[in-house]
Amino acid sequence: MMHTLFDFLTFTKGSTYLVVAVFLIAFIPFWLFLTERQEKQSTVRAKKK
Amino acid sequence: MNESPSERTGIITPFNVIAAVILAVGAVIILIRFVKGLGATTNLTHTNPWGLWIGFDVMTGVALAAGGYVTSSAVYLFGMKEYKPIVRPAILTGFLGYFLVVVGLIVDLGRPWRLPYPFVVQAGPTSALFEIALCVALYLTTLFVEFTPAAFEWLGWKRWRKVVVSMTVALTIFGLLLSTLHQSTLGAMYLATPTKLHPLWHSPYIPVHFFVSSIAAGISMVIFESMLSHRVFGHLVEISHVQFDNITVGLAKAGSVVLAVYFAIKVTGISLEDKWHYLSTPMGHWYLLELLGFVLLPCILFAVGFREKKTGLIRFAGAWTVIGIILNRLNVSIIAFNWQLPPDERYVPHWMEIWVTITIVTFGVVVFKWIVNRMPILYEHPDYRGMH
Amino acid sequence: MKISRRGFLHGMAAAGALATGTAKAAGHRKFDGYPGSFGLLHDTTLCVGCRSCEAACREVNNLPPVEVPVGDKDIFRKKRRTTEKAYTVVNEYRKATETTPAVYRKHQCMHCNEPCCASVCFVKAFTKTPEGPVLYDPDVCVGCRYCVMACPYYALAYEYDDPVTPRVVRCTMCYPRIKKGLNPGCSDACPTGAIVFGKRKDLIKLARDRIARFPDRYVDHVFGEHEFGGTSWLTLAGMPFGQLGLHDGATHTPIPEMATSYLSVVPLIVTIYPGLLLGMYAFTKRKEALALKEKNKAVADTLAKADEETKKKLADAAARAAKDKERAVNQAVKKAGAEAKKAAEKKEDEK
Amino acid sequence: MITGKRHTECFLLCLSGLAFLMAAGCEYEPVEKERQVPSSTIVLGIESADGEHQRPAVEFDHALHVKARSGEGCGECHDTDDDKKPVFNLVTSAATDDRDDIMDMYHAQCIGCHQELEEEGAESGPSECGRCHIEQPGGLVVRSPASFDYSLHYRHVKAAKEDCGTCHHDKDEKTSELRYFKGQEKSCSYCHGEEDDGKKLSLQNASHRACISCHLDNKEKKIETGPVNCEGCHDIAKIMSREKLSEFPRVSRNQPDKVWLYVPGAMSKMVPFNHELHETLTEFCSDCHHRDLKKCSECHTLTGKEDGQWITMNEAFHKADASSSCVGCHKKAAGRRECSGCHVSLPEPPSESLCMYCHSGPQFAEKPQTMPMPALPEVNSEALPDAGVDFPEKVIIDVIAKEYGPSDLPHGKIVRGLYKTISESRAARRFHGSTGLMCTGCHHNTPHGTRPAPCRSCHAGQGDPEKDMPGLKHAYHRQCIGCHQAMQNKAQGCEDCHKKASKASSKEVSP
Repeated sequence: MMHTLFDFLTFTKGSTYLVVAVFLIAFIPFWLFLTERQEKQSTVRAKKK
Repeated sequence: MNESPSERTGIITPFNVIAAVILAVGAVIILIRFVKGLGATTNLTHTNPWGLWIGFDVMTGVALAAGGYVTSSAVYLFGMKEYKPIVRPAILTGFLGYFLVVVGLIVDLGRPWRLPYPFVVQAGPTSALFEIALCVALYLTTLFVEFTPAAFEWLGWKRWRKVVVSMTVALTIFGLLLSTLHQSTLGAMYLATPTKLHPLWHSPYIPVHFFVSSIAAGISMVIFESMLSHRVFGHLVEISHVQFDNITVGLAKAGSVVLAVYFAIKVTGISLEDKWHYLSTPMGHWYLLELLGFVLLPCILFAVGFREKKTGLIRFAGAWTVIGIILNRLNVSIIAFNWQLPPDERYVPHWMEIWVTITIVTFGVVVFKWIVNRMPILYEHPDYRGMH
Repeated sequence: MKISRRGFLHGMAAAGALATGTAKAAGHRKFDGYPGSFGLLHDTTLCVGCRSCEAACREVNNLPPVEVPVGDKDIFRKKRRTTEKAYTVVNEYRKATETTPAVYRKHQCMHCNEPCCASVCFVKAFTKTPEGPVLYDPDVCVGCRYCVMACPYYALAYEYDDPVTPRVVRCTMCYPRIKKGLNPGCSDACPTGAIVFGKRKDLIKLARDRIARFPDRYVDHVFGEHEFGGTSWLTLAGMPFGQLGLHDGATHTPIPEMATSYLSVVPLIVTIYPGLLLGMYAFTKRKEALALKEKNKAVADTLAKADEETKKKLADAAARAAKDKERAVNQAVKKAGAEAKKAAEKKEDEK
Repeated sequence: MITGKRHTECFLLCLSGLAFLMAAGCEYEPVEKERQVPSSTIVLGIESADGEHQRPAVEFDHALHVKARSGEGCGECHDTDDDKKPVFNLVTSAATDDRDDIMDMYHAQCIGCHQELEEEGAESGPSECGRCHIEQPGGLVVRSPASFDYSLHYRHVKAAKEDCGTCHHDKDEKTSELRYFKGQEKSCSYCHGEEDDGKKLSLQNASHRACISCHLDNKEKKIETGPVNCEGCHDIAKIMSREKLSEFPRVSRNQPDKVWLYVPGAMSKMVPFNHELHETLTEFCSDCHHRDLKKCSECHTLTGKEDGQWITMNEAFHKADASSSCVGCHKKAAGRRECSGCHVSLPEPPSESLCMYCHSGPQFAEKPQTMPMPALPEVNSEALPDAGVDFPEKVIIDVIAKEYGPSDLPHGKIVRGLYKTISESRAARRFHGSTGLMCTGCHHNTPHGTRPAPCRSCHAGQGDPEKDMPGLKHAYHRQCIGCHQAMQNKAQGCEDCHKKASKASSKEVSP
């Protein structure tokens, strides 16, 4: 049970830092997964030419 | 290419001599500071715990080092390829800038050797300073990595260079993200002092003020710094004067717009809290001087310079804006801070503080010179022409 | 060294232990501070400016004794503030007149319920104890002095002359003594009981009661009940608090709330930027790609056009050639026929 | 010789340096003393709508002009009524109230006159703008209201040969003309207020007209009379130095000597009120009665009436911070330096036991036709006991002597001082019942006549924050210093009562 706003802020702000860090890192594999095929196709197209 | 006149004429040049003197004395002062404590070298008091070293070296330093993220994101994210030639010098200035910020911090901190504590010992996530420390640490690394290609080209490590260059976009995005955060949070630090900072400068908008002004600072710094390096290292520059002037003019357009926006949000901030009546007070006049003389005026100068394609005027406006940003940061951190206290309780920097600040800046210039004289900063390395 | 016990994000860990309550701890939630925490009430109408509290404070904190002897009023000619050698100072805010006595106020760390110093510290060196005092931990302090700079009461001091182990120094509300069940040094020393130690809630009642009983002696306000979220030190006065070096009409919003307000934008930026910027990047890239395609197409078309024309030319040429040939053949046939006829007529004539 | 010179130089240098430091050290507070403008100077200047003056206001030295034109008579500047008598209206309150018209009027009057005189070659005043409209820091006109107290009133009664109609008049509702109504005299302010519509004059114009013209007439008739210039009535020094009759009959306006204060419907005991006595304690009727001389209860009913600005009877009599309520006035009296020592520590509201000091009469739902005259007994203070165990001359307080030595309290001296004050004041005697109550000033909660218990019997150790009961040390210091502060006794420092002790003795002696 928290009694001061300060404790509450420490908890929320701290945990939020961890959460966003996770998201920030997770974004890279996500982007790669998203664009993987597209990259391939473009390279294929390039080969055809 | 690696041969430069300054070296040909040997180590004894007026610049080197002056720099050497400044650095020598500075080193002694810094030594005193670490042996006898802050009290011996600064005018810091319990009432004014932050002086020139925070107000200038950190606050202003960070703002003026904004050129790196501004130019790199312009070129690599928004595809303004024509500005490519200024990215590397900008990134180098940025990197050095942040490096000097850390140096200044180390001199100012009570126990600098504990600098990593917030990350390895105990975190204070509610503090704006925690966020800034985190961002600056990461961004310094980012800038370093962004800078390495130049070094690798100089050293001729092709494979390493390739790896880094492939990460350019990711690095740029990360850099822009971090810069947005800590540039604005520097302002947010003063949200904690509603009773001490003059109402005209203290505003819920202050983080935005700081961020937007940092963009203006970045652009003006690039104009300013590129002008200087073209004066000093003209022999290294290979892009034509026409191309260089076009870049300057383009920057002027951007600078004008950013300053206009900055001016707008500043005024909006006043209206937001109905602080008009403060404008008629002495502090208000000082504020107006900053707002009209160092935001609106350069904004107009940039605009005119862009319309008339007057690079001279633009460069002047650039320098003027830089002064304006310095003034703003000093206002927030020193001049408008504790404004309500009687004169004998206000802070005036000690000459040693000023000297150390000058020392740090000089140190930066020397390193910049050294690097520019060796690495492909102002010119493209022949082996990699037209790549990346 | 305590550090070994601590780990990264110790702060969150600590808060995490309290996570049971956090389900309720939403934005709308009001925090009332630790129940039964202690406080001190300073009644400036009873203070006679003898500075016994200063002397006692220095004694219990093992600080050098007061330079100017207790009771010497000359010291009030200059306004003083707390330093690393004086955790508390008494200042004179109104000179004595023929009819009215002088007004003094004791100043020291107010021990906020929501400490500003704690919220700005990036190593969480400050903690608000359930007993009331705000404690400082020199073992983690990096010496950035943001706390000293941010304190709205100018109550914190710093050891500028110590090059190796400089500390932030301030009144500790005599935490060790409280733990021992003793009163803070100053409240014990006060000759007129102008400093009362007790449960904060009781002290507020006490203060209100005094205001009710002596309406023309007090300003109807207890400073520190709500200012910036409230403080452990409460002040009663017979004149406006603004004239006592305190904030008149200060907001009730805790400074930590204002100071951290912007930090809630940080996670947004971190989560939105990558997507947004990559989007923009992709956008520019796409524009470039399109531009490239356009160019290629244009080239292809021109090429195709050129090639058509040449074909046509060839075809015509061929046709013309064929016609000439035919004509030539016919002429040849006719010629042959005529000659044959002649030859035949010649044959009949010989017979 | 030279060295000597050096030394003096150095010394002077140090001295100046020290002086500078001290100057820097001292808290500077703005000590701009407001320029005082004498009561005989009239500040002429009407602010425009936006509160602006085109030029600084003119400070018109009335006394100077009176002196300069004494031969001409007041009519030269002031308007005169039908029978050529000057009426002392302020010119600003003349026909128009349009700013420009008034301004023109002044300019015409002043400059015109000045120029005429100049042409005549007589000594004259300026006619250039800047010499009347002088730029200077705004001053404070020290002009106190003319105070027409009982003594002055009686002097006028005598002068008017008991003919009240000389000054007092009222409007006849039927004929709607002014005439005198015997026994219904009111104060001027009952009718004459701020406003001045040609017919009903403002208080200022009315009194100036009435008083000054009368005084002027007497002057002509060479009869000793009152002042005709500003400072005569409005200069505080003159007012204070005015001869005050020591003995003079009461203002007689058929008011009672003694009266029962009774409000219809009030259930509280009636209050016997000595009207006669209070007349001697006040300066004007309006100290209690506001404008007219009605009974309090006519406007201040149980629930309040509009005429009484909704102030209820209860508030009217008991409001502690009102100047004209009983309690308020008594409280003010008790706040005098010589009383404040004890009274400053009396909490608000006072304990119920005090009600009976006033509410000592009978209690009726309906006021009976016949009531006995209220009896207000004269209380005489009983003599002090002889010094002894029950009334110690000196008390040595050393129960808690530690770093400070014992303090000997001049008990006898203090008590005799208070006794003198009380026994000299009728009200004090009345309300302290007897000198016995005096002791409770310090020995609070001690029944009268019993020997006070030692302070420490209640004020033990650290005291009790719950009940706001100070500990022994706190009790002593608060009682003594608090009283000394209130009574402006200079003994307020530590060393004034007890010396720093070398060897602390803590022998128990009952204080």
